[in-house]
Amino acid sequence: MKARVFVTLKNGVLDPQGKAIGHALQGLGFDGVGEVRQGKVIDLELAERDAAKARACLTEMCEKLLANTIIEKYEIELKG
Amino acid sequence: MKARVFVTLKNGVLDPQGKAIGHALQGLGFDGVGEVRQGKVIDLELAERDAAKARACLTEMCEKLLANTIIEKYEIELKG
Amino acid sequence: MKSAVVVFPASNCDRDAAVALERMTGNKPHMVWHADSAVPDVDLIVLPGGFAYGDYLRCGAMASQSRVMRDVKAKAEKGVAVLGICNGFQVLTETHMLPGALIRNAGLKFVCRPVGLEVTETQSAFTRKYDHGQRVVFPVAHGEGNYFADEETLDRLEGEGRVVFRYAPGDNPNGSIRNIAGILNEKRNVLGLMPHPERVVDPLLGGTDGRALFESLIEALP
Amino acid sequence: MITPQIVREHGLSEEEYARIKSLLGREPNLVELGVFSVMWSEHCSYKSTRAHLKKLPTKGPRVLHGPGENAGVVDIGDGDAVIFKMESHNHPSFIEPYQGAATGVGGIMRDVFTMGARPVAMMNSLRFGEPSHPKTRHLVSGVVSGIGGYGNCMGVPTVGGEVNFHRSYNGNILVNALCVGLARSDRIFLSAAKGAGNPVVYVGSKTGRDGIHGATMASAEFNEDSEEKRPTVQVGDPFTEKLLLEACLELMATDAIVAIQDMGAAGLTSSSSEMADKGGAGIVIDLDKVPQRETGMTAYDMMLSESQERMLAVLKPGREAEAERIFRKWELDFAVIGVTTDSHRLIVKHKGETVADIPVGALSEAAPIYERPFVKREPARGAPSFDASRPVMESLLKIIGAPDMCSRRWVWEQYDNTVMADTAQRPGGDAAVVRVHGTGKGIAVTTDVSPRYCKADPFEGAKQAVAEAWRNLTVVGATPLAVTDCLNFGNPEKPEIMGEIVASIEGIAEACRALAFPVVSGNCSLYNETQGEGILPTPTIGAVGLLKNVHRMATIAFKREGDAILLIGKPRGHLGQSVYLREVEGKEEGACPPVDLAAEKKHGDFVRELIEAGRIDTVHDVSDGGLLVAAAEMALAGGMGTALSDGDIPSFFGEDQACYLIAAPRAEAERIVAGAKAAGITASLIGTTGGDKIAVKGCGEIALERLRTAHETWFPSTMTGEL
Ligand SMILES: Nc1ncnc2c1ncn2[C@@H]1O[C@H](COP(=O)(O)OP(=O)(O)O)[C@@H](O)[C@H]1O
Ligand SMILES: [Mg+2]
Repeated sequence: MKARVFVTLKNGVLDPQGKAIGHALQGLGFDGVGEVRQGKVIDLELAERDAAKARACLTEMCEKLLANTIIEKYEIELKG
Repeated sequence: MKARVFVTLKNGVLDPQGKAIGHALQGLGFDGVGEVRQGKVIDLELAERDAAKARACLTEMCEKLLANTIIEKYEIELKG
Repeated sequence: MKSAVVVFPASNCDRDAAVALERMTGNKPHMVWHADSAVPDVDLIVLPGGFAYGDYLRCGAMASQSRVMRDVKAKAEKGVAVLGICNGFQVLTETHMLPGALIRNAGLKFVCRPVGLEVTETQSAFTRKYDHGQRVVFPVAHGEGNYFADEETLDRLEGEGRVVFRYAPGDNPNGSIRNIAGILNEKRNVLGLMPHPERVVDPLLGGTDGRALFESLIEALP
Repeated sequence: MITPQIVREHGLSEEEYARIKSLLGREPNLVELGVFSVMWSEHCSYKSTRAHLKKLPTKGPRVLHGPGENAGVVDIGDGDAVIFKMESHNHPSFIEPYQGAATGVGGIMRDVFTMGARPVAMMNSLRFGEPSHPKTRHLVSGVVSGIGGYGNCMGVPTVGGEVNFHRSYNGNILVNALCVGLARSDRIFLSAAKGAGNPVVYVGSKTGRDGIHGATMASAEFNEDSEEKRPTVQVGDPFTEKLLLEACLELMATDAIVAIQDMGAAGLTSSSSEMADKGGAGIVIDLDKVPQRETGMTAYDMMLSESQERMLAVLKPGREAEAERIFRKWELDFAVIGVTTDSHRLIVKHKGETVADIPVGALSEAAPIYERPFVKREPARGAPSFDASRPVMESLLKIIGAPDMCSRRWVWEQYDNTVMADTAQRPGGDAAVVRVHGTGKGIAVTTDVSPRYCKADPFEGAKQAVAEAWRNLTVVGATPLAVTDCLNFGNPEKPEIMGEIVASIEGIAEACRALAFPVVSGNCSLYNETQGEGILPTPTIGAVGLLKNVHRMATIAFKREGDAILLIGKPRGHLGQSVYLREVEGKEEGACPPVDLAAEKKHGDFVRELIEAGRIDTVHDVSDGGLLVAAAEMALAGGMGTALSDGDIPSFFGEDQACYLIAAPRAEAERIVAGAKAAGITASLIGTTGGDKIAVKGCGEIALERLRTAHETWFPSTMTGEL
């Protein structure tokens, strides 16, 4: 089973990278760009075939390693 | 309109970060983890309301700045 | 030899490069702001090390879009020598003035230490004063210096004698493919390298192996 | 309505709250309470330590500005000044090691460049829990990459520091960062906002809800979207700080500034009220003008925000446009947010209303000072027993590879230590040296403390920390100039802890006075306790010295085969609290080594004069691990072995103070011995350099490569795989 995990900064946490990207896009003449936030996407291949089990396992991975839950939140997406 | 852009390494490009995450997950006792790849996700707010135009604009942003197409590929997702 | 150093927001080896250039050439280089439209007429343009735009998104990505880079590119096409050191090398690959890309160090960590290099090409304005195969020591200081290009590009670079510096065997600090530390463009007037020659022109700082690079330029670009 | 509950949540006692009411002549509103709570916090007011810190000597012929300014300023001749300070970021680094350490680095840099200095060197003094503790590796990895992530981007070399491990730090790591900057002595910028009618400008990053103090509950009722519990972790943006540095230095090259101060802890509150207080002025701020990162921020949020990379400046009237042009060029926020007044009040307006109106003195001199009760513990005494039959060379191997003694290469290679192209001495020696740019002078920097000594005897241990810092500067050839301290302790409300604090300050004071080594800046970090267990007393000493001629600099590395090795000083074989005892015998016992300050001065001055005269270039002080370890470190650094004369365990591993090892050509060494004798200093020839092993008469030998493997292995192998 393939899975995709999104790790993004919690609301209110400063995102220097996103800020700089937004600035650069404006500089390149892209108008109408509002807030930009940057996060991580982690694609994993799992041996697990049971969706519920996979999700539970991924949640644990996020809590333990993939996300820094003090400043980041995560979303899990299973791709069959 | 909100948009999400995924920027991930092309196949065949070494991903030291993904590899290290895979290792670390194994070290934490997560078995059955196959390949792990890490990419970026960029969330943008756009003033544009027309989906086709927004997509065209995002494609240009990716080509110009958000992705380095020598090593990276991108996907665009519009979120209404 | 007249030279210029481009300053991007959060360049941080701009002064180091200027000091080395002045020490070696006797002339103060022009300091050129990234938002300027043109670089003055010079023989050499240096893109210095640092963290232009914080190295956010990708190292060198935002700097490569700077206004002044259009002129740097145009001047390079006309044959002006361009030297990109560390962050400057990253800017050059992001601008596609040099092939390939610099990705995260294989060890995932920033690495600052002296490294052994081999000068593998002396047919260039940048290295003619070195001996072929000469071992030199330059410091590196980067988190994303892992050179990557596809096999075809690599074969071409090697076939055309465009790999100028390689990490000495066993001393590759970042996982660069084929130990590549510095490469030339096709016209051989643009050099990008991760190690810092400008930090080794003064014996007090632990070596003078970088001098020959500047001496080469002085000889080649009268 | 301010309830007792809200007062408590702001960390204020009932008496303190009563005092606030009497100072204001009324009840404070929530914004005012927030302002008082941060200004009267231990961190900002030094209420437990202020009375004792007065004992520190702070003056000297070279001191231009001592404690009280953002950083200390010392004259180094030719119109140059060195500006430096050390600060802790312990608690944030434990919560989020990368960002905590990174913002610690950013904060101390702002303290230094706000005074007009360009930062030229960084150091960090780190204490972690036991290596085997489940959190330790993660914390080490995060802190080190955070320090590098920020400092490297700033383009300031990180040139040294300390790393130690001890179980007392399991729940309270220490991250102390030191920044050294250089300025012209006639271009120093202070924080006194003198005069009325001057514009107050805000520059740097926008204000967000970062790091708003534990008082989140109380502020929640004002939040429009309080559903997501907001993280109080501050995220650093070194890119913005680098721009801020360059923009500030550019503005400082004009004469537009009256006063300037960074927004550190307690952000806008402390910068505005301190500037007004020091200038004998008042200040009015309009929060609607403050650049904001989020919508719906309250006055409370803005006054207490600890968003990073911001500064407050008071300009001469009419100079706003000129300043704005500079900050816009660097793509930074710039806003005139207020004006100075002659009212001596801090007045804060928001949405057309006055949300705070406080006499500035109430936040500074009227802040509480506590004479907290203290007891001075009896120092540990005695010389512990040891097994005299243990093989010396095996013990050496064990010590050189121990967590506290092995090479810190894994750490310092993650820091750019040569950027700015002035680093004359990189990490790995006794002190780092950076050249004063464009001159032949050098600045030496070190940080030191041996908490195990301080635990055994806070007074003597603190003296030792100062003496070691002074020695580490001396051995590179520098004249020690001044000290910055970072006093890390447990809960001062406990009399024993308060006793440690008092004794440590007195120890520092005595040593600094004897060595003419004034304290010009510093920081206190108290309440480093988890579940009632305090850290070892850790009064970190940061210190700076001056080399008149940076080309006459000594290093620890052996340089020539056949040099004679000289021991300066007379060790008595003091094993109490030694590394030997801990690593080999498994004991943390006995008295810590006593410090004879007169001997320190005499021996150190003798050694320094030899370096300055160009007679010697290879020196190392004897410290952690003792004489044999010092010799082994010199051998490893030089890639050259040594043969040493005989001795016993105490003489090889004792940690006696005021001792130095020197390597010099034999004829020179003999002259030095004679010179020492004439000066009443004990000096003895104890060996020769050369070969590829360490050989000790009667104790066997060990190959340098074996020693090197032991020295270099522990750190990387412990840290592998840690993300
Ligand atoms: N956190 C650190 N960052 C950079 N360098 C460090 C750090 N910790 C230790 N070092 C360096 O390692 C060397 C040995 O440190 P230490 O044993 O504390 O020296 P000393 O005993 O002379 O005070 C020094 O050069 C020091 O600067
Ligand atoms: Mg020392």
